[in-house]
Amino acid sequence: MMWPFTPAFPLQIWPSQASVGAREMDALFLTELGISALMVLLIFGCIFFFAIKYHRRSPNERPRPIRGGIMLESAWSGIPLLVFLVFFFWGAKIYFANAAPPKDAMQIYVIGKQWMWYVQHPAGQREIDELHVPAGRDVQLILTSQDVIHSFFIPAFRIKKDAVPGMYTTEWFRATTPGSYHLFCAQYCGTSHSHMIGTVYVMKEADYEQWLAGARGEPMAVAGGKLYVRYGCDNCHGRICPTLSRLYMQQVGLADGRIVRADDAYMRESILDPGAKIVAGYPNLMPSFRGVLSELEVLELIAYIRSLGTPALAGEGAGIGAGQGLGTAAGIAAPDAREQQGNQNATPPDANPHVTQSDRSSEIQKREGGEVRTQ
Amino acid sequence: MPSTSTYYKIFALLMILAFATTGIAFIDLGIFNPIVAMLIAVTKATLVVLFFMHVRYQGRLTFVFAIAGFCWLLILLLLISTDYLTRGWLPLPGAIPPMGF
Amino acid sequence: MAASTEPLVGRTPNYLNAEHSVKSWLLTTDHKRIALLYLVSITVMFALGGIFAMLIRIELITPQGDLLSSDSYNRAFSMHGIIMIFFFLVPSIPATLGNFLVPMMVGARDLAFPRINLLSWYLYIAGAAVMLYVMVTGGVDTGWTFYAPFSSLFSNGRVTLTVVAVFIAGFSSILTGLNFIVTIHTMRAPGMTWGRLPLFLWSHYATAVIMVLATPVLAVTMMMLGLEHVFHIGIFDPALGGDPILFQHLFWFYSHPAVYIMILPGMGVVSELIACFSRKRIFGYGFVAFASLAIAILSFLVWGHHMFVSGQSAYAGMVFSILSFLVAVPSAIKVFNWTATMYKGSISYDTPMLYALGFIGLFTMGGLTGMMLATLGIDVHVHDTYFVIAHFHYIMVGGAVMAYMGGLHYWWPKLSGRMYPEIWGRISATIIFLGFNLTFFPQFIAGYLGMPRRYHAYSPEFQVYNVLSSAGASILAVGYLMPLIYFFWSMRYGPRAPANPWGATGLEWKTASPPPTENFEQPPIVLEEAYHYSDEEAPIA
Amino acid sequence: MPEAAASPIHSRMKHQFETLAQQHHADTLGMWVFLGTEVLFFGGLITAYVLYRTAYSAAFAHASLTLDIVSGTVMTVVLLGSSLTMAMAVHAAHLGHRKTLAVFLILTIVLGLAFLGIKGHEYYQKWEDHHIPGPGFVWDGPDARAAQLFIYFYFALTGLHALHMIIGAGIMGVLLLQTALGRVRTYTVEISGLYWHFVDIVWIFLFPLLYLVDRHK
Repeated sequence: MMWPFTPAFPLQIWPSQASVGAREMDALFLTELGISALMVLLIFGCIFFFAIKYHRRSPNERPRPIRGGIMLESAWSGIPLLVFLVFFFWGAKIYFANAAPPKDAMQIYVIGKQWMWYVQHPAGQREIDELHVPAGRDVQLILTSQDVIHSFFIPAFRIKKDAVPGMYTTEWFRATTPGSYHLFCAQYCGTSHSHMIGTVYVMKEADYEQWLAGARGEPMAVAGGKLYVRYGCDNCHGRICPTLSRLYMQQVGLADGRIVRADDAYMRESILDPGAKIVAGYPNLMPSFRGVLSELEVLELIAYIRSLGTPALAGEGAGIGAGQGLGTAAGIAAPDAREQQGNQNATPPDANPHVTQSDRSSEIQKREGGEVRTQ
Repeated sequence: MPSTSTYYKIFALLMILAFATTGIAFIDLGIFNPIVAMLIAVTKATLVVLFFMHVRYQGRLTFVFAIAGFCWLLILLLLISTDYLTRGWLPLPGAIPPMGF
Repeated sequence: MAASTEPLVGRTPNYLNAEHSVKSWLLTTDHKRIALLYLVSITVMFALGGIFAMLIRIELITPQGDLLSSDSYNRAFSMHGIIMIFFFLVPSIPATLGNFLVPMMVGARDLAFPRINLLSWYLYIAGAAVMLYVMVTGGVDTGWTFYAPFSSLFSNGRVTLTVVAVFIAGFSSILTGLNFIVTIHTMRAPGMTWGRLPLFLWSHYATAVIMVLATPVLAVTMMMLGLEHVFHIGIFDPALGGDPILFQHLFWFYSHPAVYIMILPGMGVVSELIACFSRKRIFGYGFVAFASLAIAILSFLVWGHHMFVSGQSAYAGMVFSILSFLVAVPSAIKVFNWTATMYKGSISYDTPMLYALGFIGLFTMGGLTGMMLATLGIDVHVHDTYFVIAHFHYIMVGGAVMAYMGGLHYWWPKLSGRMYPEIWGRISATIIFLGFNLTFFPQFIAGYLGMPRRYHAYSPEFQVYNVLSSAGASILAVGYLMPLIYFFWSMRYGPRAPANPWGATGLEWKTASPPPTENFEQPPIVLEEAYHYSDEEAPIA
Repeated sequence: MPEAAASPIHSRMKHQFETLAQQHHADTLGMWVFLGTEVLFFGGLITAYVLYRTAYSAAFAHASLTLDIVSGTVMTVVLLGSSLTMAMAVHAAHLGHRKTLAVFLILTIVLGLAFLGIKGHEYYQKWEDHHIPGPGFVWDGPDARAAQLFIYFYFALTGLHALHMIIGAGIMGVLLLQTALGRVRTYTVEISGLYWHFVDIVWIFLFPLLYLVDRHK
């Protein structure tokens, strides 16, 4: 009988380090490992030493009790606490760097589905259980799930993020070393959870360009434009419903007086639950597309709306109605007047990154988006 | 033990507060509507706990046990809102969950 | 019990021989008998959970997943988790040793509510029966964490009944906690002030607080989940506007404190063992006592560290991370004080002490890896990998189960009136320690390499560590079987135990082994502090 | 009063206690600990409700308007009244006035049942209006999904509360029986009273949370 155990030598004891973040995390981990090893040695050493040195020699021994000293107690609570604080700040620094992707990162959409990873590049390339990325560039993944919670885990990059149904989460990395790496689903998701795995290919820039050229597919904005026509969205939008032109990242005044930013989450909600946030001055006419559109189609529609442009004069004041409290009248209700009114309000502090970022992505997609509109 | 007249007085107070809470709900106080409603509810609950449930007439231990549950509920509410209140804070293009507020 | 104390066929009347009918056991309100009922039932559940663990370990010897189907594997680890957590670890020390000892240590005849104590056991049995029914009718595949929307809308296992079982078992745990709190508050013997309470009682008090205040949240969450599973209407389904992450918040609001329900009683046991076998008062008694309460309170503030990659806000992650570091401080205080207690002690290596020393070492390792998991940046990588599995097994098995075994050996003479064979005890303690480390240490490495948990098939480079782990698990199983055998043996053939075989302090040792039904011949009066092994006093350290 | 000479009915001391005072202390404390558990039992659900209400404030406000504020207020008054009668019953038990105790127990039960009756009528209205969460849910407002969540919480919270009311009424019934048989014990009444007041307090919070979300609109 064949013994199925064929260990891979040399034995792997450390995961490959293939991203900038991986190096930073390993440094922190090694530090904590070192301190922990010292602590374990100290405790085990004391136990062994005391156990031998103070071994009971006669059954009638009565050692004198020692009351604890406040100094000693403070020392061994205070010193660990200080060490912990250092670890906390160090860890938080890495975590926040991890949580906020650079503004100019290239974006790739990932949809988890029992039991596969569907990867969609904005320019149209589609992959299943594979992810091709260039080395040396920041890549942001935008994750969602079609059914249950999954988790997109690339050990070589030391990143992991849950893909949660009904919301978009994100993670990013800058791969350093070309090669192929594991991709796992880390959140238990049912029967074939352990088969929801794949490969991440980190490629040299030139190879990546070649791959891009070879992989076929329709750009997301184009696909979204087709959906837009197929579902008859153009019958109403721009006529009796708010226009979608230059809507992306616009401040929108709602019927109930609130003001929201037309980001991806807002668009997703407005497609699936149109009644949830109604634009001021418009009737609640739109049917829900929940169950009609797949997660991918929603993303494509959002990509299409992005390709229709972001607010003009974005740098100075993207927000119409923002900060007005009663911003309904000046909001999206009067889109044609937007350019003139655009700079009347201060920009919200966090508006700029969005605008810059989405300007870039709309640049990529402008060509194809334009074609769709003329169909 | 309180006398019966104390009970009647407390009951009258509770009645006033009950009608007050309904009445105030029809006045537009903006964000203060739920706050006022909750303050009145806490007042009513305190009256019931102190007088009807005799906490006022018992030792400190009973008092601690009476409020422990509410304190723990506050922990739950407070820490859970650290998530929901801050979900939209980080400017993440395309990654803002719908449940944040 | 006013009647004669005359020897009855060479034996004094005690709680074991007071009555013999089945009814006298099943309807007993004697806390000692209920403790034994619990002991038998949780041992059965431990064995069941262990069988599932062995299935998992055998499956994982090869990477291909060729022994069990994916679905069976998922059911195996789910049943292992649910049975071990809700039906073994949560009731383990409190419901057996705690039930037996809390009244005796405070110097009372029974718990404050003996009938509620019996009800708690029946609730446990009802929950366990439902769980067994689930097991024989196909099992459940949600994992013990029941994450929505998988468990509520997608799972094909018996979710509803499992949720009912956990709900019922939760109430059993609440009633135990309620009984402990009231007993420790109101039934202490004259002279038993809070400052004289054995640390076992301090830690059980802290445990009871968690049981009473955390478990109801689990109960209501399970209820919501069950309703959502049955009617497909609920509050966690994103398609209906719900937030699946809310389930995780509510679930961990119970389940993180629940970790301390499992470990705090173990800390109490270890405090007793270290003091007894070093013949010394616990170093920094007050600090250890208050560390228990601090852990109980802080444990409620840290649940979000299970959710660093879940989509929870990064700011919430920061709050939960720093609070998690804070809860590590009282645990560290305990470890240092136990170690310091041994300094200039009179140390003997009886079996319970071996378990206690093993506990300190393994708990230290579990705690330090917990510190790594509380670090935001590191958790992102190791979350949901075998690193986490190894970490919590170091706490749960290396901590809680080691303490449970140590406590069982220490108080076995009191429970049964017989001594176990000391040499076999030491051998099995050593085997368990070695087997445990061989089982779980390789999982740290596999986890850091990136092997995700709950994987039925895995990548071949992890195989070395899985083979080591499975080998260790079989050694561990032998280690656990040995006490089972010699405890049974000792009930009939073991030498009779004196009232105080270890020369320990504490009220439970001042009465006969096994104790009479009323615990004490005379209501005890306490005149000295806990762990009063010597009248002399050394200068303050 | 004809029964002025009566004395409080003492509990039989259970074997595990040394004194009656110790037993009473333990019983009272036990009930308070149990109520602490109950606070978090409702608390988990209320937390979820508060979060969703903040997330879907407009829809929840709208859905809340479909609840009948008159019946809500009446229920509050009825329940507060039952708290008063309960307090009076405990008072009578301490004085050993058996007849007064019986009368107040009956009043408490009647008020409790009245509350449940109104609640039942509300549920029936919801059934008539097809406001039952599930496939048959009909909603003419803008955000049916969030409205359904609100109605779900309405049923979950008030249903759980009504369950506690039914248990409470059952306990009162047993007490009444014991009073009639002359076997009622003062501390049993006192502790049952704590439970009854607690159920009342839950409603004190549920009423503004559910019925008064945004009435002024």
